[in-house]
Amino acid sequence: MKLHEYQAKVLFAREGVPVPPGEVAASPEEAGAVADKLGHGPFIVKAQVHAGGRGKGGGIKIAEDRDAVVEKASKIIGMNLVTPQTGPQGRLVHRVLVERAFSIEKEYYLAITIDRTTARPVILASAAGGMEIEEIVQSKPHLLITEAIDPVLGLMPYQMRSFFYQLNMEPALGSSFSSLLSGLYQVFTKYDCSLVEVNPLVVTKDKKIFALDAKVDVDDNARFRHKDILEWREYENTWEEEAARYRLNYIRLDGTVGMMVNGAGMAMATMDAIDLAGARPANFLDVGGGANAEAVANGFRLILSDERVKLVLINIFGGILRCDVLAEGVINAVSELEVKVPIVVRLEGTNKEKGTELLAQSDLNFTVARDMKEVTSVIANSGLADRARKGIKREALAKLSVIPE
Amino acid sequence: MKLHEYQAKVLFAREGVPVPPGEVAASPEEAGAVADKLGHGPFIVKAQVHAGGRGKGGGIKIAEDRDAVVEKASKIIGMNLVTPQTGPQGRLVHRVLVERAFSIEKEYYLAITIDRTTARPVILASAAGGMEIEEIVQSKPHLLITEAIDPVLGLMPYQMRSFFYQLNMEPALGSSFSSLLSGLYQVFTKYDCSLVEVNPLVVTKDKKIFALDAKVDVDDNARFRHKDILEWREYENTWEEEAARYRLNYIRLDGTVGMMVNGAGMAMATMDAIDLAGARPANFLDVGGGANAEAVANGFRLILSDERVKLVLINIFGGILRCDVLAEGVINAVSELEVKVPIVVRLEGTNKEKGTELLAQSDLNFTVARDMKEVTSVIANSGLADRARKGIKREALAKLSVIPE
Amino acid sequence: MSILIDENTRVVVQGLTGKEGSFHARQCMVYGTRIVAGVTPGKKGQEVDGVTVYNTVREACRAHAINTSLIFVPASFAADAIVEAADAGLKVVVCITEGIPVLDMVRVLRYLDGKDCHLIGPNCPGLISPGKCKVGIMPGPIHRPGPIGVVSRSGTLTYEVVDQLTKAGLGQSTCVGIGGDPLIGSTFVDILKLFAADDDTGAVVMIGEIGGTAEEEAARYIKESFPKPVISYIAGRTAPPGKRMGHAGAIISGGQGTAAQKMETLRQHGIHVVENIGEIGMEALNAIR
Amino acid sequence: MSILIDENTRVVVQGLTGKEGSFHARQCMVYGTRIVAGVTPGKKGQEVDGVTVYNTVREACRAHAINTSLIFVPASFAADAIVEAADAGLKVVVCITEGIPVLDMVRVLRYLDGKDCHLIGPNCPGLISPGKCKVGIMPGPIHRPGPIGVVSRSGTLTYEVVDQLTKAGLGQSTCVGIGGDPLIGSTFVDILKLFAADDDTGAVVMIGEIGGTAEEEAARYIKESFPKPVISYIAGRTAPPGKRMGHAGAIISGGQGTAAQKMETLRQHGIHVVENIGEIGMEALNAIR
Repeated sequence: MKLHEYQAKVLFAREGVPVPPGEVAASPEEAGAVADKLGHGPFIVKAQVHAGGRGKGGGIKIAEDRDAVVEKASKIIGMNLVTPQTGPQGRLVHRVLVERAFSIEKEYYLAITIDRTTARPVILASAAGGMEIEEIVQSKPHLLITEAIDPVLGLMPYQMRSFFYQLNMEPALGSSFSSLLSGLYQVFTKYDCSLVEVNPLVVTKDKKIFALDAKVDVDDNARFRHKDILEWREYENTWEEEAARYRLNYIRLDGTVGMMVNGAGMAMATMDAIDLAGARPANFLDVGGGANAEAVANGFRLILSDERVKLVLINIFGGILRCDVLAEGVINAVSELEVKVPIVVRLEGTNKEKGTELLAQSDLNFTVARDMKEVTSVIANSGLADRARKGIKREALAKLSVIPE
Repeated sequence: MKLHEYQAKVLFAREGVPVPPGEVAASPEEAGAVADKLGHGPFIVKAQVHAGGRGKGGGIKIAEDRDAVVEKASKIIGMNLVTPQTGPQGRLVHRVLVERAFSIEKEYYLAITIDRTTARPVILASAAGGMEIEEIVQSKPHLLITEAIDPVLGLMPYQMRSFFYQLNMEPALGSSFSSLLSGLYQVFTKYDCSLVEVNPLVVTKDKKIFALDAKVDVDDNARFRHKDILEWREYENTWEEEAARYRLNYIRLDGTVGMMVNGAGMAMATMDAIDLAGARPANFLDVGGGANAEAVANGFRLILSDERVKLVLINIFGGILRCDVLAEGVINAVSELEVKVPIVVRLEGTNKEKGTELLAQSDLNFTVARDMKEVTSVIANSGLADRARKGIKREALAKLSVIPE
Repeated sequence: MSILIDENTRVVVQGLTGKEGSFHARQCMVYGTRIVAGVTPGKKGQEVDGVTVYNTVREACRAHAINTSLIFVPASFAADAIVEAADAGLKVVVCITEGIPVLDMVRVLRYLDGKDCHLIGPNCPGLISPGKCKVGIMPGPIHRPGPIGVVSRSGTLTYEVVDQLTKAGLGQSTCVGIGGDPLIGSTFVDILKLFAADDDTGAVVMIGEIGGTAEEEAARYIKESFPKPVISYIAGRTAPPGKRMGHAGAIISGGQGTAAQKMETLRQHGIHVVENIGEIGMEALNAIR
Repeated sequence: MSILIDENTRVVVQGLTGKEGSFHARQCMVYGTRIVAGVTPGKKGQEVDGVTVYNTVREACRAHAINTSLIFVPASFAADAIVEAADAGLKVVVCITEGIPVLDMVRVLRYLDGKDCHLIGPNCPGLISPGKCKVGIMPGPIHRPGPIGVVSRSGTLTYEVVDQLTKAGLGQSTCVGIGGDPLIGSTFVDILKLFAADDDTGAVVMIGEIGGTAEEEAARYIKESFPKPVISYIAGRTAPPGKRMGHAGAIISGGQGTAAQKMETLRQHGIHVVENIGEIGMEALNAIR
C-alpha cells in the first residue's frame, strides 16, 4: 500500500524525523489557511498523487505568499497530472501539501528497503540527491552507499556514522543526521514498510536537515498489524480495486485478449504465450491457485465489463479443484451474461475430460484448447494478432473449432 | 541493583503485568491510608527489604481490616527483620507494601534471567510455586520448564503456549497468561534486568492471574540507560556503599585479616590463601586491575576504620602501574593514619625491587612478603590462624621479618 | 533416492484442524504420505482422519517420530509456526501459507541461518517425490517417478510443466515449489545443491519468474558447479514494469529483475531457456536426449 | 606458532585517542606489536605516536592491512565497536572495556554466532604471544616465550600465575585473558581448541573462578578430546555465596557455580587442580615433567 507524501510525513514526524512545517489541503481555501498557519513564505505547493516526477508535470510550485498559494493550489487541485511515471492517462489530483520552502544547500538520496539476496533490510544513500535511484546506479554507482541491517542488532551507531562520514556531511550535523536515520529505520520496522524513500533529503542553507520528500510503501501482507494506516487508504475506483474486493489479483494492461488464469506464474506465462502468438493481453487476472467456481464467475464478469476485450481466454490448471466443477462455473457465468466475444477455454488437471465434455455439450460458444500449444495457436489465428508471430503456424488452426474472426 | 518488591511492581504495571492493587507506605498512618484507598479487606502487609523468606521472619502479615493494617504495619516498620537470607544481623524495615489479599487457588514459579552457557535470556517456570528455585531444582526437577529466547526473535507465541500447556493452566486463562508473560519479558529487556522473578505467580479462586511477589535485579552495567530507576536506589549506609563512592569493590566478611588487592580474581585467590593459612579475611577489597596510589590510599583507610581488623594484608601485582609508585602511596596513607595493627605488604611487577626498598627504608612497620607463598606463611604465623593449616609450615617464618603476635 | 522427502518422511501438519489443513492432509495421505500428527493450539486430543492433534509441535514430537512439518496456519501466525517447527528439531519445514509479512520472514530467515533445517516456502505448493511422498497441495496424479528434478517459484505453472513432462515421458525425482514471496527459505541454489547430490536426478527443470535475482544466482552456481543439464523457463517476459520497490531491492543485488535480463543471464551461463511454455515438455525431452 | 596473534598481527586500536587507548597502544608498540591504525569517530587525520586515526574501522581497513582490533571505547559504545570490527572482517577482536550491559552482549554474541571472528573479552586483559606480539594491557616483561598456554577469566591473577611460570622456567606460547563477565566472546573451550591445534603449546594452565559453568564445560571437553596436560586453579573457594541471580543462571546449566564444585568436577575429569595459588608455578613444573 503506497502512502501519499503527506501521510508518509505524518509517520516521519511521529518517529522524530524532521520534515518541513506544512499541512495537506483539499481545496484552494484550505491551502490558504495552511499558509496562514505557517506564517511567512515562501511556500511550496505539492500535488499528492502516487507518482514520481511531479515537478516535471507541473505538480509542484513555489508560491511567494498566501495569495500565490491559493492560486497555485487552485491550478493543481483537480488537474490531471501527467508525469513520466503516471503514463499518458495521468492522475487526478485531489489534494496538495502546502509547506514552508527553504533555501537548499545540498541534496541527498536515502532509502530503506528489503534486499532479497541477503534477506535483510538495507539502507541506501547517496550524495547524488534529487536523482532517481536507477539513475544513480547507472551514472554514479560509486556514490551509492549501502548498509545491510542485521535483525539481531537493528541499525547500529557505527552504520549511521559510516553513512555520515561517507556522505561528507558537516561534523555539526552528526546528531541530527543520526536521529533522522534512526527515525526512518524506526518507521520502516514499526510500520512494516517495504520501502521508505527520502529523495531528496536536504541540508538547508541555515544548516538544518529535512526529509523534503517522502515515499512510503507499507507491506500489504502486514496490514493486519496497522489498521490505523489502512484507514488512510484512498480508493480511486480502479479496476484493480474492484477486483481486490473479490479477492482477485487484477492488473489492467493495454491489449485486447481478456484473460483469466489461476496462479500468478501461470498467468504471466499465459500473457507471454499471448504475446508469442502476436496478440496482447487486456489484463492480468489471477483468480488464485486454489480457484473455485465463484472466483471464476467473478473474474469472468470483470473481464466482460471491459469493452476493449475482443476475446476471452480462460486458462485453468485444475490442480486440487476438479475441472468439471470449474466448467460448470464457467458455463453458469457465461449463461448469466450476454457474451458477444469468443471464449477460449483451456482446462487441465483432475477430471479434465468430464469438464471438457460439459463445455462441449453446453449450447454456448466455447472454443476448447487442449494444451498451451493450442492456446497459442488459437490466439495466433484469432485475428487479434497484430504483430509478427514467432514460429506459431497457422496450420494448427485446422485442428480447432471454428473461431469467429 | 536490586529493586524492592513495590518498585518491581511499578515496572510490572507499566508493562501490563497484573499485580494486586496496593501501595507502599513508610508509616502505620500511611498504611492505613492505603487501606482506605483500597476499600474493603482483607489486606496483606509486606515488609520491603532486599531478602527472601520474609514470611518466616514475621515480615508478611494478613490484616482483616484497616485497623489491623495499621497495627501490623506499626509492628513491621522499624523491626529488624531476620530471615534465612538476611543472616543473623537482619535488616531494618523502612517501608511496607499494603495490598488487597486474595484467595489463592494455585501458585506457580516464573523467572527470567540470563543463561551464561547459551548467552541468551531464559525463562524458567514451574507449577511448584512458592518454593525457591533451588528447592524446585533439587526436589522437583521434572517440574522445571525452560525456554531460551533467541534475540533475533524475542519471546515467541509458541514459547508462551509451551509454558501455558505444560503448566496445565485452564484454557480460559490463555490470553491473560500470554500478556503477563510477554509483559514480564518486556520488563526484562526494556529495563536491562539480570533477573525478573515472580514467586509466586498465582491464579486466584475467581480465576485471575497476578504476580503476587516480584523480584527484579537491574544490570548495574546498564545504569546509564535507566537514570529514572537509578533514582529509586535506597542507600543503607553500608561499608559496600562507602567503598563504591571511591569506586572500590568491597564486600564485608567475618574474619580479622583486612585485605586489599588489585583485581577481583587475585583478591579471591588471596582470600583463599588466607583461608589456607588458617585465618579469615575481614573483607574482600578489589581496588581495580589498574589500581593507582589514590585508590590504594582510600582502600587502606576503609580497612583501618574496621575495628575487627587485626592485620592488614596488601597484595598488589603492579602490572602497568609501577611498584615504587604504589609503595609511596601505601607509605603516605600509613603515615597519615594512626595504624595500630601490623601491615603485610606484597608487591610484584614492574620496579618491584625499588618499591620493596622504599617500604623497607620507611620508618613504618611493614612486613614484606616476597611472593604468595610467603604471604600464606606470614598469615599462618600471625596468631590469627585459628584453624588447622593445610600444609603451611611454621618454619617459613624464619625467613620473614618479625610479626607482632 | 530423491531429495528432502521420501518413504521415510513422517509429517506433522500444523493447522491440521483448519479447512485447508484437513483437506490437503487427507490428499497427502491418499497419495501415501505418512501424516503422523497434527498441531492446533488448544485442540489437543482431537482427531482428524485418525490423526491425533497436539497443542505444540514439541509435544507431537515426543509422542511420534517426526522429521517434517507441513504448515497451513494463517499468515499472522505462520512465522511463529515455522520457528516452532525448526525449534522442535524438524529438518524439513514446508510452509504453504501465503501473505506472511516480509519483516516476519527477515527474522525467521535470520533465525534459521546456520540451522540444520530446510524451509520450503512460504507461499508455495510444497514438494513431492512422485510415487513416494507428497508434502504439499499439488495434484498428485499428474506426477510420475523419473529422473527430472523440478524447482519452481510458481504454483499452477509448475503443475503445467510437470504435466507436460509426464506426458513427454519424463518422470520426476522430486518437484519443489520454493514459493513466490520475495523472501523464501530455500532458494534455487539451495535446491540445486540437493539435486546435484541426488543420484536419482539426471536433469533439472527450473521455472523462474520476474523479480529479484534468484535466477541469476542460480545461473552462476550452475555454470560453476552443477553437473547435470538444466532446462529453464522464465515467466513474465511481457509483464509491465513491476513495483518500483522491487527494483530498489533488485538493484542492490546488481540486477533489475526483468525476465529478459534473467533469460539472457541464463543463456550466457549455458543454460537452455525455453521461450514458449507450451513446448517445455518436448524441449526438455530433446535437450536431455 | 602460538594462537590468535603472532608476528603477522596487524592491529587497529578502537578508541586510540582516549587516555587508556593511547597509553596501552604505546605499551603494545614498545613490546613490538604492529599497531597500524586507530579509530575514533570524528578524529580522522589525527596521529597518536605516529599512528593515523580514522573515523571508522572500515576506512582504516581500506588504508591498511589489518587483521586484529583492540578496543578501549567506553562501555556504552563498546558493543557497537565490537560489531563494527567484526563487520569490517577482522578475525581477532580484543575488547578490554569493562562494564558492558549484559543484554548488549546477548545481541553481540548472537551476531557473532557462526562468523569467522574470535572475540576475546570483554572485561579482559587481552592476550600476548610472548616475544611476538602483545594485544592487551598485561605487563609484557613478566612473560617469556615457551611451551605453556595460559587461559584465564582473571586479570592480575593471570599476571601472578604467568610470573610464577616464568620464574619456574616455564615460558608461554600464548596467554589469553578471556574476561570476567558473565557473557564473553571466547570461552575456555574455544581457546583450548586453538591450543590443541598449536604445535608450540605443550601444556595449558587454566585459571577459573566462581560463577557459571565454563570450567565444568572445559573439564568435559578436556577429558573427551584435549590431548595435552592441563593444570588448573579456581579462585573463590572461600567467597561468600554469590548473588542469587548468578545461581539461577548457573542452575539452568546444571551447576551451582561454586569453586568447590568446579574443583571437584575438574578432578573427576582427571585435571590437576592446584589449591594454593602460591604453588602454581612449581606444581605446573612438576605436573609437566
